[in-house]
Amino acid sequence: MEHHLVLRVVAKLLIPMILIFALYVQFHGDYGPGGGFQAGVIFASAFILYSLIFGIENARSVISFNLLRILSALGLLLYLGVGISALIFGGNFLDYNVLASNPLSGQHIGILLIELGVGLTVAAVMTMTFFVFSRP
Amino acid sequence: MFAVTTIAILVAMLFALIRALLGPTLYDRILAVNTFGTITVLFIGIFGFLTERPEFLDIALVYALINFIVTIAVLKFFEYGDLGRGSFDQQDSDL
Amino acid sequence: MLGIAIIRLGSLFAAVMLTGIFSLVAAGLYVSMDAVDVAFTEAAVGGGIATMLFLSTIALTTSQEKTGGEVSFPAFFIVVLTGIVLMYGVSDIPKFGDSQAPAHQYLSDRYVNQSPREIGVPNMVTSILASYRGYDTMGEVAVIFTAGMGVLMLLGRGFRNSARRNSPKGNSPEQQGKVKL
Amino acid sequence: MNIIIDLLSWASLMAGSIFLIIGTIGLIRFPDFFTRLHACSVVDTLGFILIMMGLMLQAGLSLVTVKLILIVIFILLTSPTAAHALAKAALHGEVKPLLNHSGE
Repeated sequence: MEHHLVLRVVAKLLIPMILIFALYVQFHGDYGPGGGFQAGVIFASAFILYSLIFGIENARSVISFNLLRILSALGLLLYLGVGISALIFGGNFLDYNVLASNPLSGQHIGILLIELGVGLTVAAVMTMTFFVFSRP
Repeated sequence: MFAVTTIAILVAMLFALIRALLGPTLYDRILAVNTFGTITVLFIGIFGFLTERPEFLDIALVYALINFIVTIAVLKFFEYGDLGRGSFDQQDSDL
Repeated sequence: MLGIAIIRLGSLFAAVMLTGIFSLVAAGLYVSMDAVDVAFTEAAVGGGIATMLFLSTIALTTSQEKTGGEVSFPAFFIVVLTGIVLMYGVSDIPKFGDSQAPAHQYLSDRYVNQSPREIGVPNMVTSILASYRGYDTMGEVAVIFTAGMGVLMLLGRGFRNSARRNSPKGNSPEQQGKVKL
Repeated sequence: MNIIIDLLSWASLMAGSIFLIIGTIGLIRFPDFFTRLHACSVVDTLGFILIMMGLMLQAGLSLVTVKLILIVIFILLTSPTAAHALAKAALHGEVKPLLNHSGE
């Protein structure tokens, strides 16, 4: 898409906006609609837009394939780690009440971390699937 | 007031849908899908005001974004035959 | 009606476009049923990612539907029978918004009343998904991870050294462009 | 004051709806692809901005208005870009504009 000048310029403007919006959805999931899954998908769609317009090889030099694999495992491990840390602090598995001094903020921290894990896994897996499916 | 606009939007959605179903060429269908997405963004905004829950606007924003990305993806697919082609291989004439 | 059109179309491109519209309509329906999070997911996944994956699948395979052989009548009969049974089953499901539905008897009462005090998160869907149903969500994440790994194992063979494999040709337009850049 | 704002937003919502209907009628009635693209731009710009302006007047100064402005900026960036790419791809493809020099 060398000759699509308009597309390239507009994409350069749009991609930062999309990433910020994905972060907003990720961390605003407690208050409004959204959460880890949706934020992960939006994050992945930003990378997909980049690789559509600038080519998949460039996209892979931005975010390498091994990094994606590591991230997708890291999200699941973060989820499990929150559960196990709840075990260590003396509660049940995935019981967030014990993560902080009072139960409400404990729940808050737990939900935030878990949504982060979900978002990481979803974004990495979606981007990876797109890369694999549409390899040149 | 909002109700009248909602009805107008629904009628417009119906028209775009008819074009998408008829569409002699594929580009007509893509155009209809794009327009349909724009109208859907409007519909969600209006509906949020109709039911007085304006947090629906987040979804409208996602719609606008997804609509654009899908249009670009489909166009690239039709022009080049696959999605992953790089930006290096264009030798054909510019307009 | 849209579903019938999707089935009847021979060209898979047009079917993909109509699938995109279908998921937009479905998300509109979810919005009107006040299920904001579901509509969010449907818009992002069904409208965006699924369409793109369909397209790249078409790019990997063919673009025209293979017209199958003759219709097998026992199979047709079984399908119609199952459809009728399912329709009969639908009549037993409680009405939409029925306050006497089994799910509303004790469970949602507890969620609606206790969740602000126990969890302290304004969006109830998030609190239910992440806290009360933490195990389920963990299972979902594991499923997504496994699916990604499965796709990688099926299609990703030789992905890492594909660039190296292409490079000895040297004469391809990609190489020339790269030099120019 | 309130009545004036209500009237303004009512007028812009109605005008937006009319433009929306006109644009989609054009989408159905026009003879070839490029004229249909032309009709769609009416929906994307005039109809969209007018309806969103009506909503903004209703919402007043709040977070909702900020989100509405964001949506408008987003659509104003993406929709002409998509139309441009669409026209370019159609011209590269097999679709030729329906030219009529004789004036019929």
